[in-house]
Amino acid sequence: MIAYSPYLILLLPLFAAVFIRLFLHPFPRVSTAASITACLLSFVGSLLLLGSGTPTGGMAAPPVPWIEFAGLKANFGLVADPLARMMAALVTGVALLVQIYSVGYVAKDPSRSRFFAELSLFVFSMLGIVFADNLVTMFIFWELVGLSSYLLIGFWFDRPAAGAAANKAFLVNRIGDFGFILGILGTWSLFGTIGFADLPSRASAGAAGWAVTAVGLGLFCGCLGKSAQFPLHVWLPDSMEGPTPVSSLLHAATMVVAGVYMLIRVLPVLELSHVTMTTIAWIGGIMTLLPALIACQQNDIKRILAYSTLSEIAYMVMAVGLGVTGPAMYHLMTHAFFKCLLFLASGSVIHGCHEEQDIWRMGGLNRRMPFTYLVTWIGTIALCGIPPVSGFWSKDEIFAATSHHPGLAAVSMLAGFFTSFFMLRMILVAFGGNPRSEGAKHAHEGPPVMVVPMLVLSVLSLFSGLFPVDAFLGGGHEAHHASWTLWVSLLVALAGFVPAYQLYNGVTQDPLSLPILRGKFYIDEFYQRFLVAGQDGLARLADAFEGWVVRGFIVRGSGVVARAAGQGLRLVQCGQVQIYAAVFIAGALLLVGCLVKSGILR
Amino acid sequence: MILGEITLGHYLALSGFLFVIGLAGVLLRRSLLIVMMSLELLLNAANLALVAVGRFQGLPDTQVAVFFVITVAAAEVALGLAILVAIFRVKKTTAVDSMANLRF
Amino acid sequence: MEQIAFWSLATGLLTAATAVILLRNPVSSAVCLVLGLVFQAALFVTLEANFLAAVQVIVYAGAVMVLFLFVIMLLDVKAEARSPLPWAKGAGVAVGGMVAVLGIPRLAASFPASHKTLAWGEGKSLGSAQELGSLLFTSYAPLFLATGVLLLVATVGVVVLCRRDS
Amino acid sequence: MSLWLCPEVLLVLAGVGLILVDCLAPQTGKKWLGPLAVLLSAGLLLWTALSAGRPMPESWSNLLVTDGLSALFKPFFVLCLVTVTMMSARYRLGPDETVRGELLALPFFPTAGLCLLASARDFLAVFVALELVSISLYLLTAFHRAKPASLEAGIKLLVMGGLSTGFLVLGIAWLYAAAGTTEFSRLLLEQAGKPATPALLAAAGLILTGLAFKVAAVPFHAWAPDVYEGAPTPVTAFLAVASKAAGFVLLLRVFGFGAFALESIGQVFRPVLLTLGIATVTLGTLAALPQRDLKRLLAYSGIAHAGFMLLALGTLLEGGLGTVVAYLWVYLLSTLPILVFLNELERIHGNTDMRHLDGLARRDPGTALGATLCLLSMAGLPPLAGFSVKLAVMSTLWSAGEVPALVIALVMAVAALGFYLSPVKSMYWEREADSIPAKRFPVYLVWVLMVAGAFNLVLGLHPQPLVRLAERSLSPHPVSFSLPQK
Repeated sequence: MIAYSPYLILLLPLFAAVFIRLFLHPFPRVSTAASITACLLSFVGSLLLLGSGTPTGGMAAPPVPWIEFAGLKANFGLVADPLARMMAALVTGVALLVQIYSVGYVAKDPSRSRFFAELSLFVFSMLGIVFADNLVTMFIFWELVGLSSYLLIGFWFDRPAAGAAANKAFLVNRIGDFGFILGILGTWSLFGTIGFADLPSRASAGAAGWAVTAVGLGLFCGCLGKSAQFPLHVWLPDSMEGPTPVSSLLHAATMVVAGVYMLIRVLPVLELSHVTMTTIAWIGGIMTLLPALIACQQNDIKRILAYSTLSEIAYMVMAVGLGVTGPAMYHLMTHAFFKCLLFLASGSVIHGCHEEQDIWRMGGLNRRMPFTYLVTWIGTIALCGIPPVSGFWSKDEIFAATSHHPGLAAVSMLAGFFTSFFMLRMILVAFGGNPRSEGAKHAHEGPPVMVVPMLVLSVLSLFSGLFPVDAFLGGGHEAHHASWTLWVSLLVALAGFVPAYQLYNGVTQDPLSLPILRGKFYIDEFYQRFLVAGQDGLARLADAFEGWVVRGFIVRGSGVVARAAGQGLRLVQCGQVQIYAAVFIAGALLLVGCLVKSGILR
Repeated sequence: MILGEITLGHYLALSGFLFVIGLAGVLLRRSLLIVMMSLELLLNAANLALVAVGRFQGLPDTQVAVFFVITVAAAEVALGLAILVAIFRVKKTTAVDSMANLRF
Repeated sequence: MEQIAFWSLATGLLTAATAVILLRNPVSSAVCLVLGLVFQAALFVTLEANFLAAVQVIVYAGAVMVLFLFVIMLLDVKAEARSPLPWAKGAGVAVGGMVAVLGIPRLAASFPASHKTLAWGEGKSLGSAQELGSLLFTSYAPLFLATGVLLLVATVGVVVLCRRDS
Repeated sequence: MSLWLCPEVLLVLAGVGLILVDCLAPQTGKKWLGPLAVLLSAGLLLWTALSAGRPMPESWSNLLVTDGLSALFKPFFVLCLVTVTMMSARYRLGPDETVRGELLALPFFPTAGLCLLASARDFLAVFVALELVSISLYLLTAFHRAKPASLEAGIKLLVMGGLSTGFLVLGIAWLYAAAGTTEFSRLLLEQAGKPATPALLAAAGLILTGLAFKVAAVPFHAWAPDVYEGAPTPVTAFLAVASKAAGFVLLLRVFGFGAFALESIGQVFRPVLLTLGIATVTLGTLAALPQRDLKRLLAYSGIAHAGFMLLALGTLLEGGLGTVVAYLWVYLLSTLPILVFLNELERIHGNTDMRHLDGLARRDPGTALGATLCLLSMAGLPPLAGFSVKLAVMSTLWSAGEVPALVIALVMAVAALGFYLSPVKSMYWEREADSIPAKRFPVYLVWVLMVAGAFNLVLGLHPQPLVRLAERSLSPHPVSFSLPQK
């Protein structure tokens, strides 16, 4: 009976989504209740599953045969090993809190039913990734997650920016998925399996070589897209156009870490190639620093948090690249709690200030929203890795893993410095000083449904560092704490607060102006200017997609090629039947000529 | 070879030249009527090859094939001319250039 | 004898065909096509396909060409204006002509039986109406039926496309 | 099976019967002609499906064969016919609501031709059946003679079709010259073990030209967009689905396990087919991106799909052949409903420009959802059926070791998303136009689209039936006759 429980946990949110979409659409209150109930049941199920079963055992739900095609066999099976169980509990738990919070956040929106249906669909897709026992199944849910996030980011589809952001997110993810599917096919052909259960044993028998490297990098591409790592990171900050609970759920706690989760699943393949692992570690390392720098000059409260998310995920990616999955999972968990908390707090601020997102138009909120102020501090301390709060423990383990890689240690610790800097900047500007806008003057705390989830999350942020992740995943809890990294990283992180306090305490406008950081290193502009010049931006999906394909794969100037191809086609497809005939005849002659020639040659 | 006995090769070459002339007609003429006559030339070239092959290889089937080709050609011409008449009623011309409104 | 027949008929056929695609006046083109078809029928005779030669003259030269001429008259098509040959087309024709002149004889010679010669009279039995008829109504009966349907479709089609609306 | 029970014969009889009824029925009774035609074709579909595996009359067996492939695709073609008659009954030729009886009756004849094609085992039979189809389609394309675009499309199809017929017949003549026979199994037996001569390859190349024209493979594709756009929409459906599928059935039979399924020929043709496939998928995708007319968009999308199928076919592996069969069914399930939808769209708006879709999701959510499912399936998004078959194409290419082709196919599969999503975007994201037409879509449309969408979804989640279809269609043949399996 318990063996089938993953199916139940997985399908409940789907039922909720379908049911709402088909029957409950006109009744937002019932829809809300249905969605939350489904999520609650899933969460309870996940907790039961978490509690049962052995810590090390690979428990799998009985598979259902799914596809058997030209030698490619895939079962629709679910895996419930400790990793999946932990992740499932995390996803459903955070989703439950976010859904409860959303009740308050979208209380006045007329299309609440659609919102909850889409949230449920998202939870279903995400659980699918978690429980997938092979790469193809995972890929399908991977795409579903892409689709549901597309829907959720574009929830307010009458805002053009939301539509554009949704498109951008979807398109960039497709580029990553392209690499991912290549990686899947490669895995299958190299090791003859796409099941996670067989992968370690097959991979250990496999030989290293360029093919393995290519496959590993292909799989990593999937992670680049979904976890928004360089150079595919551009979608995540834009996706903040969606409702804040969505940002919180998708872009902090669950969807973006799917890439990390996937990397951990395919680690046996990645580990075969030193090049792959080094690439992953370094992309992770650099991505800890880059967004942290950008965040120092952002003014939109959600974008600041979004960039910090990029940085934190990069820590996990780096950890995977260093081969330490325990700390990666550990940080994934703690990050889910404190980042979700920070996002919900920012949502509370935005809600309280009447849809104001610019921190320079806030101010003085520490008196009007003391609870939000408090939980923001808790989240910040956790994020910056100040002991004894959760983030410290998980970050410390990652820093410890870098102790033999001075370069990585340097960039990631520097990132810690800037993280402290921009977080304190955000708090000082948004909460300190005097109100700088009408919205901020009339700010108020949200209703209890919004407060309670934040309370729960702050408790989790404070104490989740105690959860024995390593032990649960079957690894030994090693004592790294004697390492030099502990002290250095802590010192650097604390040092980040000093200049922030110096610069931003009580100011009304930004004393610093660094255009390169404000312009996010001009990466978006780079894409925009060099690769889709002349295109109609992202407004028209077709055009944009052409551009994106170009950007992703055919490096540069291919926009020109695509347009030239269009022009060439226009010349051929001119409506003159005789031109068609000429093309036909030329093709036929070429074909027959080639055939005859190859016939004579042999 | 050229002035010796007439071989299958001669007939096939003749049919090939006829085919090429037909292709040139399809490509070069602006009147749809002549284009259709050129299509007839293509089929005739193929017919010639069929009959010649049948005779030199001793295959009666090729002549049956020619029979079918002639039928098909007749039907094609009839229908093509009917479409041309209908076009002429609308556009008062049968020039190929007038038929370029559907395009990229 | 056979050589003379083949070469003269071949020259006639190719000349007539060239005239079809070169002459400006559609009526002259059609007449040249008739001429070409008759030459081809004569070539069928040199290949001892007498029945097909008759069919060629009756169906093609007779019926199809009359249809062409009829339509030309009906539509009162004028001679095409002489237009200068654009360089691209000219080059295409030149290259195509070269390829054809060089390539076709070689290709024709590459067929397994292409050097085969036959004395007059050896293929006689192949082309008889009797032989053709028996093949057509036995082995190829389904295809014969299908061509019947094809002609039916063509008939209906011509009526549909050309009848006046009531 | 007796001659009179063959689907081909019944189709012809039904067509003749409908023409007679149209001529003889009084003017008031004409409105029943549409339902009658639909009923008749549906009955024929039932019969064709039931009698699919039964052999043809004995005396026909030298030309026509009954095997898994023909048993699977005769119902396919008749299913297309049912849809086409349904669309024809709803197609408006003029401002008044008259239905022309011929438009209902005529599609029966090319369908008979397609059924013959599915069984043909001799190139002469292929030629005659193909011409029956082609000539009927010239007529049907030009059928809407009051519309200049329809006539233009008709004459274009006729000229290009005539050209391809010329190549095909010349190819058959050369095949006689090179091999002495046009019968598939004799060709196989006599040529087995011999090296392929240039003459045989040239003949096969010319025949391939004729077939590539049928499936609109680049560079023999140029007619397709113009003709699809100009032809009456039911005819477009017939061309896009049935006629294209027939081309692939022939390619499968000829290169997969029929006439040219020899290692000596396959070695030469493999790169040729793959090159055709690459060119087709690339051009189809790139050209589709800027299109705004939905029928034209579908034409290029059809070209791109043909490219994917050619790539699968070009591997000449068992898996590739099966993939083509499955792909064709998924293509039918996703493209045909969209064409039914376009037929109704054209009825309301007079054309099929994409802007008519703006805001459709709010006016008519059911229709929009069904159309979206079909479009997404065409785009190859999981978990819809289109994804499974595209994945199968990719995995076939991978196992054949054709990595460059695989990469191009993947890039194009991704790029194709652009044009499949733009109608979806129109429906869900765009503001509605100022003047919303008063006319609504008929109820049946929602059902057609939803059922098709559901099929796409179910077959995507559970593609085993497709696999079984593919296996069964290839079952009695020594697949990949003598090509070594990788």
